[in-house]
Amino acid sequence: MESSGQTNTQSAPARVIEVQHLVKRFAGAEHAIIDDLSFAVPADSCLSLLGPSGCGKTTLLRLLMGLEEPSSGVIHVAPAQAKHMSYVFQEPRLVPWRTCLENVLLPLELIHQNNQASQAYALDLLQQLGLDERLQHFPGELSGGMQMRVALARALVTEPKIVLLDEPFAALDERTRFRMQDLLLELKSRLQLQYVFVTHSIAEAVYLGDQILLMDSTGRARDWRGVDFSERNQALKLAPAFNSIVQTYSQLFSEMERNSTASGSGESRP
Amino acid sequence: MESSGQTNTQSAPARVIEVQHLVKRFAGAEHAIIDDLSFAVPADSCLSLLGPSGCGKTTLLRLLMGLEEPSSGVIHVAPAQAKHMSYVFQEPRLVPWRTCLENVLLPLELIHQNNQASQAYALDLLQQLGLDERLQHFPGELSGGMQMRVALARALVTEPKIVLLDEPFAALDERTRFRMQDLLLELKSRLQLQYVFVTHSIAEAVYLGDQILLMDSTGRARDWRGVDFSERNQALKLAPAFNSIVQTYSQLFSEMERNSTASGSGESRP
Amino acid sequence: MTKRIKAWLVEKYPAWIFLAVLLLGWEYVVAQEWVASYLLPSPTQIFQTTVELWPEIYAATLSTANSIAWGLGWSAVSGVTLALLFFAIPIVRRAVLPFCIFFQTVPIISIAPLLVIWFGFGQPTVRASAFIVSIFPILANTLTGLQETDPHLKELFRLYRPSPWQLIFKLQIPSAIPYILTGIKISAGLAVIGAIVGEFIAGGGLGSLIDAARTQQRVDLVFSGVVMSSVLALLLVFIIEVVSRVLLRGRPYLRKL
Amino acid sequence: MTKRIKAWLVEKYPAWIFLAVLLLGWEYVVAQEWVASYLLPSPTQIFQTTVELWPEIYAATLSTANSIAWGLGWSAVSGVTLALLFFAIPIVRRAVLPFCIFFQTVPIISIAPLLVIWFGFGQPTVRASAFIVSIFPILANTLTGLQETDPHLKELFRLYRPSPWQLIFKLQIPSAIPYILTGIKISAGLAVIGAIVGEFIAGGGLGSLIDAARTQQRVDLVFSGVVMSSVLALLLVFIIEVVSRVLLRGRPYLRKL
Amino acid sequence: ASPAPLVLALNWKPEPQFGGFYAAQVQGYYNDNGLDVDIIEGGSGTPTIQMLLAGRVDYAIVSADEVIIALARGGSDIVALFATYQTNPQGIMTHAERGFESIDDVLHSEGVLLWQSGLPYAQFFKKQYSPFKVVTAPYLGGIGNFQNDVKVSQQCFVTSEPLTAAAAGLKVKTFLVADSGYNPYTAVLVTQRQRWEKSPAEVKAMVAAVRSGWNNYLQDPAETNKAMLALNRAMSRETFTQSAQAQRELIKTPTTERVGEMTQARWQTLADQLLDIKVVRQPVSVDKVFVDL
Ligand SMILES: Nc1ncnc2c1ncn2[C@@H]1O[C@H](COP(=O)(O)OP(=O)(O)OP(=O)(O)O)[C@@H](O)[C@H]1O
Ligand SMILES: Nc1ncnc2c1ncn2[C@@H]1O[C@H](COP(=O)(O)OP(=O)(O)OP(=O)(O)O)[C@@H](O)[C@H]1O
Ligand SMILES: [Mg+2]
Ligand SMILES: [Mg+2]
Repeated sequence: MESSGQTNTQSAPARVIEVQHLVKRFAGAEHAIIDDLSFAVPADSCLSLLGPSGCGKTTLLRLLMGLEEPSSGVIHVAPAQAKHMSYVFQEPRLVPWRTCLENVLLPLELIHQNNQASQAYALDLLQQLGLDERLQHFPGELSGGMQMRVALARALVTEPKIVLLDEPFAALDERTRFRMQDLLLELKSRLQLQYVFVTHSIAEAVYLGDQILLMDSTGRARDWRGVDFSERNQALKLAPAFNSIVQTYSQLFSEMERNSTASGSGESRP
Repeated sequence: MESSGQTNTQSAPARVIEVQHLVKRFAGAEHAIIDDLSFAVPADSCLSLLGPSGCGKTTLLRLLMGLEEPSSGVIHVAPAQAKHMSYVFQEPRLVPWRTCLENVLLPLELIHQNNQASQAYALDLLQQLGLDERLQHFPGELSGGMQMRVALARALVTEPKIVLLDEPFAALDERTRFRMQDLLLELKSRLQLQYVFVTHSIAEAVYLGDQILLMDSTGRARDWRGVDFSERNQALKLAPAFNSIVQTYSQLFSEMERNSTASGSGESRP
Repeated sequence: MTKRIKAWLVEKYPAWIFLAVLLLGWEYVVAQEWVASYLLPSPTQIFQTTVELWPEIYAATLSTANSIAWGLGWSAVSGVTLALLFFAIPIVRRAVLPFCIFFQTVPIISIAPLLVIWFGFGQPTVRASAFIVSIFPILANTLTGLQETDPHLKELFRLYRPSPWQLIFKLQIPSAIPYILTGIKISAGLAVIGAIVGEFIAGGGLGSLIDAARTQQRVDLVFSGVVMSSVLALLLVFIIEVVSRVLLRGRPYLRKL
Repeated sequence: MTKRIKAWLVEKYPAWIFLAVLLLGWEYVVAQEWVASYLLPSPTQIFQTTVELWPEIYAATLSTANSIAWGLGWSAVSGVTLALLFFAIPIVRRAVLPFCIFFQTVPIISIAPLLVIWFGFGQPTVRASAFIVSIFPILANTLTGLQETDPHLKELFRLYRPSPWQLIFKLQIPSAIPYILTGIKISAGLAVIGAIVGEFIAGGGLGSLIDAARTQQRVDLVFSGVVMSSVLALLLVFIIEVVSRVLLRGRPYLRKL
Repeated sequence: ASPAPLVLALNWKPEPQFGGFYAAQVQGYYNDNGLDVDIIEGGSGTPTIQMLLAGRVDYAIVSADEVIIALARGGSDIVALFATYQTNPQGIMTHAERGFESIDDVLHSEGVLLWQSGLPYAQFFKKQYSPFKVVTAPYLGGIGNFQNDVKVSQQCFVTSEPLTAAAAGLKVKTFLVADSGYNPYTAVLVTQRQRWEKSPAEVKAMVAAVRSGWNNYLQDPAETNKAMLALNRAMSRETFTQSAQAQRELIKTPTTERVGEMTQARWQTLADQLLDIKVVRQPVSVDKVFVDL
C-alpha cells in the first residue's frame, strides 16, 4: 500500500519535509509507537494525517516539530521552512494569565515582531476566527471551542511557512469548522502556507490534504497517497469523487479494525 | 419552533430534569449567556445538545450539575436521580499523579465503594474503552483520545443515573467514536442510564438523543424536538429518515448563521 | 477608600476578636499570678510602659524598621536574582546552593566580629544581619517556583526559541509568583528577627532596647520592644499583601494567594 | 547501591569543586593575612581544632542533632496540621494566622526565661526553640500550597461530595507537595539555628560550645562548631531529599522538585 | 575641617560602670584635653576587642582577661591604659535564705548556677573547686530565673543585678569572684600599641581626660547619670544612683593612689592564672601590656 502512495509524489518538487525509517519508542515501553515510518511532503503540498486514537499522530507531529527526539530514523525539514514552523497543540495550551489578545501576541513578542502591522494582523485573524468580542477575556472565561481558536490564531499570527495542526477543529461546530477549513485553504494559497493536519474526520482530511497519510495502531503507515482536486470549496464535499475517496478511507479504517481485532495486537477490542 | 418540540414531550412520564426560564449571566458580562431557556427531560429520555461554539452548552451542563448558580430561573432534577449524577468535562481533567486505573477508581474511593465488584466493573469498562493496555500509565503518557476515554470511564464507573457529557468523543476517530456511541446506548438500555450529550456532530446528536435541543448564540433555544427510532444501531445512520433529520438540523444551523450575520448580533462574521 | 478600610476591618474581625480574647486571657493569667509578672508582664503594663517611653520606643522602632526594610528589600531582590541565576545555570546551582544552606545555618552571633568588621558598627551590620537571615526562604521558594513551571507552557514557549530572559520574565516569574510571595512573607518575619539580633550586636533600634531591658529585668520594656517588632512584621506582611494585590490587579489568573 | 553513591558523587561534583576552591581561597586569604586569623581562622586551623577536640565536638554534635531532629520533626507535623486546620476553617486562619506571624518574630532570647521555666534547662528547651523557630515556613508554604490547588481538579472532586479529609488527602496534600518540601527544607536550616540559640539559652550541644568559645575568643573553635552545625543542616536537607524521593518514587507526576 | 572624632567603644550599654567615660564628655574634659570623642555603646555579642584589633575603633573598654587572651591569640598588640575597677565587680548572687557563706558553699550545694561557662573565672572555678555539686546552666542576663526559684544562683555584676534583685524585694547575698583569688582589672581602657607609639600625646590626653572624668563621677555622679539615663531608659534613676554608689569601693580601694592605676604584678598574676586554667596556651609576656600614665 505504501508504495502506491509514494509513486504519486515521487516526481514532485523539492521536498520540504522528509521522514525516513522513523522509529519512536518511549522509555520503558514495550512496543515502538512509530515503527519504520517513511514519507515526504513536497513544496506547496499539505498533508492530512489520519489514524485511530492513540496510534501516534500527536507523537509524529511532535517529532516533526522537534519536541521529541526520534529513537532512530531521519527527519529532515528544509531549513528555509524549518525556521518558520508553528504548532497547534491538541489542547489549547493558552497562558492562563494572558488575555485572549495577549495570548495571540505572545509569539510576536517572543520573536520581537510585536509591531503595529503584526498587531493589526492579529486582530484581523481574531476577527476571522469570530473572537473579536472576546479580546480582553482570559482563557478561563472562554468556551472550549474559543480557546482552540485562540490557539489557532496564535499559531498563524507569525505567518509561518509550515503549521502543524493537531485536531484544531475537533471542538468546533460544523459551521465554524467549515469556515476555519476555508480560512486554512485561503492562507495556503495566499501565503504559500503548508500544513500537516491531524484530524479524526475523514472528510476533513480529504478536503484539506493534498496527501493523506493513514497510520495504523502499530505505528506504521497503512496508506499514503495524494488527492488532487482542482478547486476546493465546501461544495466539493457533495461531489461523488470526493465522497468515493472518503468511502475508501472509511473502508480502510474498518479493515484495520478487523485486522487488529483478529490479530489481538490492536489497542482495542470492542 | 420551541413549541413544536414541547408538544412532543408534554405528555411524557415524570420529568427527571426540568428547566424553567433559566438565565445565566456572568459577572461583568454585557449579555446573558443563557437567556430564558426552558425545557424538560422525562424519565427514560436522553437529550442531545447542539449549538455553535461558545453558545453556552458547557455553561448549561454546569448549571444542571450545580457547578454554577443560575442568575434566575429554576432548575429541577428529580431527587432520586440528582444523587447519582456524573459529569464528563469538555477536557479530560484527569488527576496527573494517578494512573489511568487509579483515575477511574477515584470516584469509587470518594463515595466509599472501592470494593472488588466495582473494581472489576472499572476494569471491564476500561477494556470496553480500549484502555486495558494502559492501566498503569499516567495521564501524561496517554494520547488525547485515550485521556478522554479515561474521563468517560471515570464518569460511568459509579453507575450513575444521569451523566452529563460535554463533547466526550470529539477527540476520537470515527470507528472508536462509533463504538463509544453504542456503548452509551447499551448502558442506557441496560442500566436505565440517562444522559445529556453535548456534541458538535449533528449525526451524533440525532443518533444518541431522544430529544435534541438546539441553542443559538444568543443563548436561547432555537429548536427543541423529540426524535424517535425504534432501534438504534450504526446501520441507522444510513437510513433516509435519519439523514433527513440530520439535514434539517444542518439547515437550521445555516439559517442561524445567516441570521446572526445579517443582524450582526452573532459572535462571528466570516 | 474609607469604604475599603471598613470592609477590611470587617473582613479581619476574627483576628480582632481573637486579639481581644488573647489580651484578656493574658491579663487574667497575670492578674491571677499564674505566671509571675516578672516573667510575663500584663498587657496593660506593657501598654503603660510603651506610652511612658514612647519617644524612645518610637525612635527605636523607626530605626529598626529602616534596617528591616533595607534588609528585606535587598534579600527579595537578590534572592529572586540568585534563584534565577541558579535556575538558568544549573551547574552554578549545584555548586553554590549547598553553601547557601550552609551559610543559612550560621548563627549571626558567632560571626558577629566578621560582620562588624566588614560592615561597620551600627546600622550597616544590622541591615546585613536582616539581609543574611532573610534571603534563603526567598531563594528556596523562588527556585522551587521556577522549577515548577508548567512543562506544557514551557514547551509552548520553546517553539519560538525565546531568549532566557523572555522565558524568565514572560513565563517563569509569572508562574512562580505564589511561591515568591510566600517566600517574601516568610522572610519578612525573619528579617525582623535578623534586625533585632543585629542590633543586639551592633546597637541601635529595638534590639538594643530589648537587650538593655533584658539585663535590667525590665520585662515590661522587653515585651514592649517585642510587641513593636512584631507589629512591624505584621505591617510588613500587610504591605506585601497590598502591594502584591495592586501589582496583580487585573491578573486574576496569576494564581491568587 | 555503591553505583548510586558513585553517581551521586559525580552528579555533585560541581559542589565538590566549588568547595575545594572555596577552601583554598579561604586558606589563602588567611595565609596572606587579608583577614586577620583572630576574625577568621583558616580551614586547616579549624580542621586541627576539630580533630583535637573531636570527642567533645562529636558528643555536642550528636546532642544538637537530636534536638534538631526532634524540633524539625514536630514542626513538620504540626506545621502541616496547622496549615490544614487553617485551610479547612478559614475563620480560624483569619483569627490566628496574624498571631503566628506575630510570634514568629519574637527573638527566642528575649523570652528565654519563660522558655527555661516552662521547659527546664537542657534539651527540652533546645527542642522547643528549634521547633518554634522552624514551624512558620512549613506552615506558610503548606497553606499556600493548599490554596493553590488546581481549581479544575477541585471541581472534579466536588462532584463526588468528598469529605474534607478525602479532599485533603487525595487532592490538596498531593498538590501541595512541592510547597511542603520546600517549606521543610527552609525550616531545616532554621531548626539548626533554633537549636543552637536554644543551647545558648539552656546549655548543651554545639550551642554551648560555640558560646563558650566565643567568650574566650576561640574563633577556631567557634568555626568548628559552626561548621558542624552547618554539616548537620546539609545532612538534614540531604535526608529530606532522599526520603521524599523514596516516598514519591513511582509518582513522577506529583510534580518533581 | 576638624579631624574625625576618636571613637571609644564600650562593651555594654551606658551604665555607671562607664560613668567616668561619660563624665569626661559631660564635663567637657575631652575637649579640655584637645580631644573630640564619640562613645559608642555595645550589647550582647558586640565584639568590642575585635573591633579595636581591626582598627574599627580607636579606644575600647574591655576586661583585663580579654586583653591577655587577645595577645595570646596572636592579635596585633594592644596596650592597657586605664583600669577602672581595681576589684573585679563580677560576683555570684545567691538567695540569702540559702545561707551560703562563700563561693565554695555555692558550688558545693545543690541548686542551679547560671553563668556564662566560657568566662575565664568560670574556668578558674572549675579548676579550683571541682567537682561541683551545683548544676550549671547558661546565663543570659536579667534575674527572671533567679527570681523564680530560690535554688537558683547566678553570676552578676555586684553593681547591677543585686540592686535589681533588691528592688524586686528579694533578699540576696553576693560573693565577689575576686575573693577567690581571681581578680582581673575590669572596664579597662585599651588602644592599639601602634597608636600609643605614634601619638603618645593623644593617648596621654585621653587618659588624663578619662581620669578627670572618673574623679568627677566618683565625687558626684548625678549630672552624668542624668545624661546616661537619657541614653539607657531601661535603667531607672534610682538604680543609677545606687549602682554608682556601690561601685565606688571597687574603683577606689583603700590602696588605690590614682584612679585607674595598674601594676605589673597584677597583670602577671592574671596571665599566670589564665595559663594555669588553659584559657591561654602559651605564656604571655606582660612587660608591655600596659602603660601607667
Ligand atoms: N510520554 C509517554 N510515555 C509513554 N507512552 C506515551 C507517551 N506519550 C505518548 N505515549 C503513547 O504513545 C501512543 C501514541 O500517542 P499519541 O498521543 O501520539 O496518539 P494520537 O495518535 O495523537 O492519539 P489521539 O488521536 O488519541 O490524540 C499512545 O499509546 C500513548 O500511550
Ligand atoms: N467565567 C466566565 N466569565 C465570563 N464569560 C464566560 C465565563 N465562562 C464562559 N463564559 C462565556 O460564556 C459563553 C459560553 O461558554 P460555553 O463554554 O458554555 O460555550 P460552549 O457552548 O460550551 O462552547 P464550545 O462549543 O466552544 O465549548 C462564552 O461566550 C464564554 O466566553
Ligand atoms: Mg493526539
Ligand atoms: Mg463547551
